[in-house]
Amino acid sequence: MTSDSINTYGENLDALGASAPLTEQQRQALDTVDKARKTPDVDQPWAALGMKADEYEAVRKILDRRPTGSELAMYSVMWSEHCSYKSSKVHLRQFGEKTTPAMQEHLLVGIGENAGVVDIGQGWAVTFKVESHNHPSYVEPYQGAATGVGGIVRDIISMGARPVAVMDPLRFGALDHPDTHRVLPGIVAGVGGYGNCLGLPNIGGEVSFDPCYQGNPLVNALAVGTLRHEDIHLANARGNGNLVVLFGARTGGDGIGGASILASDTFTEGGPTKRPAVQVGDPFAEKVLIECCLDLFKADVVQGIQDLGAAGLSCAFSELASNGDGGMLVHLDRAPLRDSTLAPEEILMSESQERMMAVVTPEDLPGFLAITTRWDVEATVMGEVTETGRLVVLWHGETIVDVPPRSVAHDGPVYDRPYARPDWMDVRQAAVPDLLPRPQNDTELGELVVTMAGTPNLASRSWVTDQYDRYVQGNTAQAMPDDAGVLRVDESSGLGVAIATDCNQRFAALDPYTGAQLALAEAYRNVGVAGGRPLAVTDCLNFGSPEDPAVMWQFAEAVRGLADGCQQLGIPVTGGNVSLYNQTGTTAIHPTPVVGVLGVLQDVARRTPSGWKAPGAQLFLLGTTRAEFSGSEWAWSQHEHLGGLPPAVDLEAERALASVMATAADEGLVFAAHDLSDGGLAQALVEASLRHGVGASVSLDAALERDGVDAFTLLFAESTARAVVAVKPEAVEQFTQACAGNGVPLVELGTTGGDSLAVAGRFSLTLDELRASHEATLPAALNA
Amino acid sequence: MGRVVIDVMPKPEILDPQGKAVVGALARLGFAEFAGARQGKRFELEFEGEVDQAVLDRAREAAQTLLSNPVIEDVVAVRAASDPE
Amino acid sequence: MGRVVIDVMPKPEILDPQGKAVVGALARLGFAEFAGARQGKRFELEFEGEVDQAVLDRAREAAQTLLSNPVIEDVVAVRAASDPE
Amino acid sequence: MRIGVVTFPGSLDDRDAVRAVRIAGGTPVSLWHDDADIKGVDAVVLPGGFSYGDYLRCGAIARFSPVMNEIIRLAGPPDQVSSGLPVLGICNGFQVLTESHLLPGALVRNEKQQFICRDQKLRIERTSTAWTNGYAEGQEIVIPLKNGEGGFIADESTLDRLEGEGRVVARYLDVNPNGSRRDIAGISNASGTVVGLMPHPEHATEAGYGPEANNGTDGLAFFTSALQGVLSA
Ligand SMILES: Nc1ncnc2c1ncn2[C@@H]1O[C@H](COP(=O)(O)OP(=O)(O)O)[C@@H](O)[C@H]1O
Ligand SMILES: [Mg+2]
Repeated sequence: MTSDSINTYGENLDALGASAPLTEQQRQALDTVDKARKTPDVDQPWAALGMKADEYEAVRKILDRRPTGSELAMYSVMWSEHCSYKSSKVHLRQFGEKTTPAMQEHLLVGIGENAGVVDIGQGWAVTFKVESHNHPSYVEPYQGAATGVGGIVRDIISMGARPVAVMDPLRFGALDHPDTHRVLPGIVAGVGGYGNCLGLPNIGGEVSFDPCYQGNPLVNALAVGTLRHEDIHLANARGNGNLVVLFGARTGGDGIGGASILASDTFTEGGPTKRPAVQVGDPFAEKVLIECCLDLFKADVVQGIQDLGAAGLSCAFSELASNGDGGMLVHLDRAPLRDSTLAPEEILMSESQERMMAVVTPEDLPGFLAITTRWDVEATVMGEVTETGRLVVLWHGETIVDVPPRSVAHDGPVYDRPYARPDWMDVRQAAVPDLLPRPQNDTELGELVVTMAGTPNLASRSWVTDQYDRYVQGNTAQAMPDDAGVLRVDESSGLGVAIATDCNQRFAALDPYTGAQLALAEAYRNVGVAGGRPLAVTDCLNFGSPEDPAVMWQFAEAVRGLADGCQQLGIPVTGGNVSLYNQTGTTAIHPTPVVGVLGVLQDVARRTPSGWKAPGAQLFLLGTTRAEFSGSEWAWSQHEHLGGLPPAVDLEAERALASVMATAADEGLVFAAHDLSDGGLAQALVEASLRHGVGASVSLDAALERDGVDAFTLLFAESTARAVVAVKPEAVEQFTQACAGNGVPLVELGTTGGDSLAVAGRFSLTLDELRASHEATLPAALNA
Repeated sequence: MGRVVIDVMPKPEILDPQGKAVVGALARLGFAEFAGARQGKRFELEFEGEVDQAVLDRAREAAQTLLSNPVIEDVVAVRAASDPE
Repeated sequence: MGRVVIDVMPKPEILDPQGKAVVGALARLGFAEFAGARQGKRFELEFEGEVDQAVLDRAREAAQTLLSNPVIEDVVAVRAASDPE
Repeated sequence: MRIGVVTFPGSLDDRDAVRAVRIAGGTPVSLWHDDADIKGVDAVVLPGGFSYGDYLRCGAIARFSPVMNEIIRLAGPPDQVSSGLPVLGICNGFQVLTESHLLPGALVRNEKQQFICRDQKLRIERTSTAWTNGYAEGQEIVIPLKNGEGGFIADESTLDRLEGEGRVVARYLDVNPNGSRRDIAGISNASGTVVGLMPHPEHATEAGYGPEANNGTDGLAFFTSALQGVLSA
């Protein structure tokens, strides 16, 4: 269908953005396909657009001519690291290869779509995905973080799901570093400002401080959506003659080149245009877009919807076409603009927020437009699906793009970059923390418990999390500071999900393979302890420059570790995100593979919270403790030490622990359970006591004897697969048997109650002094 | 007591959702003749004494470091309260 | 294209938490000489044509009905963009 | 009993308010901002959220919607003693009510300049309203509070008048989270039909999904009160 034949939908002419014709001068200046054929030797700014010489050559080869300016814009942005995964692809394949048929049982949509979709039973499905917005958040903390939330939520909408929650794993430089004081408040306000305004409860996340993130904070954002099986939609452009409709916000000059320049190379000054360097989010527009999309799906007037994120229209056109019948004809000059001076190249690259693209049959168009009108959302028919196998973009009737869409969206360059374990790993791993000074007596041990409760990485996060709405939508069964966020999905049955995200970057720095598995293990444990049965994984892999063989090695190892770990636990990676070039100068961040695990609860009313509410519960420690201090919070916070080998991973033990805890939740055996991670047993006892102001009296003796360790080790080592559990007195027998049946070691610790944390024969700490330490740190640093 | 007025506006090329909302509301209320709107901030700082050039320079410094976000906003005016714009 | 500028400030007798926060931040950044601060809004409305008295009257009407809340705010100025304050 | 819940573009807690009405035993009726027809409901809830993004001022743009024109008409002048349509404005709904001048005062940016979400303790001070007659006078409850612009302000004479006429419906206890004058969390019109409240009773109507305190259902009586009030009217 041409621009003439579209007039057959006469009453909908409003949807055809009309634009003033080109002046003769503009027409002369336009770089058309025709012109590209006639002027093969024009110098093109491929390097400034972040392309390598051989990549540019590859484009010329695909097209059998030089690309037009618009084509170059599309290829450069779509072939950037951020969009093409060119350095990571060869490794990421393992996630697919290591997914067994058994693991696919619950997978309705796997890796490769906007977000994976998992079957949680009763006809319900959940989609979830985590993504990074690191560099933009460094440049403009509030807007960078806000638009990060906005972007991941659009991925969820495009699957046909209603977004129901967000989470935000965040990493900053040292708490006392001035730049942390610049970026943290803005990032937190941005996550909250956008998420709160969308009406999405924030149900968890992370806040971690480490000097390696100074100059490169990590802002990862996770979104969760729910849908019925039959509501799943995939974004592709099928059906010759179907219409391609752009709707939502107008296109402005935001983030032009952002995808390639911000995310593929370290920052360059200025850039070619004086367009805004940052995108500003409009959460209200996105909220309206959510409701509008849900109505469109419900009315069944769309074939598919694609979100516009990185690479904007370039990405949407080429991916929709490439995933569908392979052809598309677009009239780019119809795009409604916020800035009428934008050139076609810029329109193609713009990353303006709050936009979506739908494929609509001509018959459905009136129904489609009725809904967008009701929501006061601007919609424009940009073109149509064709069977030509070409993506053709016209600008005032002139052809400015004519490419095979697959070559843009999927057949970008793939690099198997050299990687090598750096020699300094030997030094790092040899520097064990065994000789660091330790508390000399029980008094010092007690003092250390208080001090540790207030280190930047262990202190209360409520300065951050109190800025997030956790109640909206009315389905939040559990959120911060519990181990996992728990959401009700089905109001009648109580069916729901538990989600946690984790990563200890110090472990990953000591050994990226193990570190990635430890991140997986911790998120899995948090979900398990809450009573969820783990089902699926999403991940956000934050690393330095892939051009550095040492970083590339860290990346390869982390992916291999995560893929192996998922295979062993039997839960697939359903999607995620890679963020490379996270470094300040030549110094890369610690490898930071953030892992999100999703589990299912048949009835969220049976979840297990992390803190005990009442006296009289029997406390048990599950798992075994070894002298594992490398990468621990104690070694780092008290001695600034980072060396040795991270704690051993035991995924079978994690699985057994989660299984016991799922049984305990189902059968109502326990009041509370808190996993052990950063800060070890001491920190878990402190947090669980402070949660509701109910203390505990414990004796370490049985555990010390069984594990053959000293009290300091029992309290502060970070051995994995452990949890503290408050068992109902009448269920002790049954719980003990469940542990025995699953091979989970258990040892009695004591009972809950009182207003202190008392360790028999050693020390007693009032909850007041613990609370003072735990709660003072962030406000003292950030309110200054 | 002197007073310095500082005007801060969103950069013209930056999306201004507030301005967009204002235009929409104006149109609905029958003020459709105002086809564009932008919303910025106006600060009034109080100073003990006369407002002279030195004070204005300090105020501009404050405007640029604290009162505006140079990534998305411009300081469009810094003046004594009695001065013309 | 004409432009009307509208300035809206919190009423002097009304507590202005933003202004209070600004004073605190100014002091912390070493701008302690500014002992008081108030934060208001500045609107710029675009109008197709000349800004004459009739347009200004309409703008003032918009300012009073929509752009300000008379309970807590005063419209302190409505003027053509080129006019003095 | 049919209770209308208005959805403005940007409303967020409308579905929660609908659920709360249903849990209380009423029949929720969804009302649309652009439609002046309020479908003959017996009472209306203006829910929380960010209507029109809360751009300009919170509630300012929503106040001019067709549905609000009708609600303003039916609610009657704020000082009249005979009762009009019962209206509960929660959070953003409270802001809409003050912008509509159905209630005096205004809500401004939190003193600490940050959005805050917390389980908030309140004391119910006026029970002779359409929305609080199910509480005991002086009853202390805990319901969620979540707002960025929840500081209630009015000039001293208005505050004195509100106090004098017993129109302070609820006051913050322990912590004043947003700098509200005289710890005011909610107020009513003279007749007690129109109530504005900053914290969120609709998020405390179902055990397990509200605050930890008291089973998390301390907010339910706002909705059962309305059913009572309407029944006895
Ligand atoms: N940025 C954040 N956003 C929301 N919740 C957070 C954030 N950071 C931490 N939390 C929450 O605070 C609690 C404590 O965090 P953390 O100690 O990292 O948990 P864990 O060690 O169990 O993974 C958890 O409930 C976590 O989800
Ligand atoms: Mg945990």
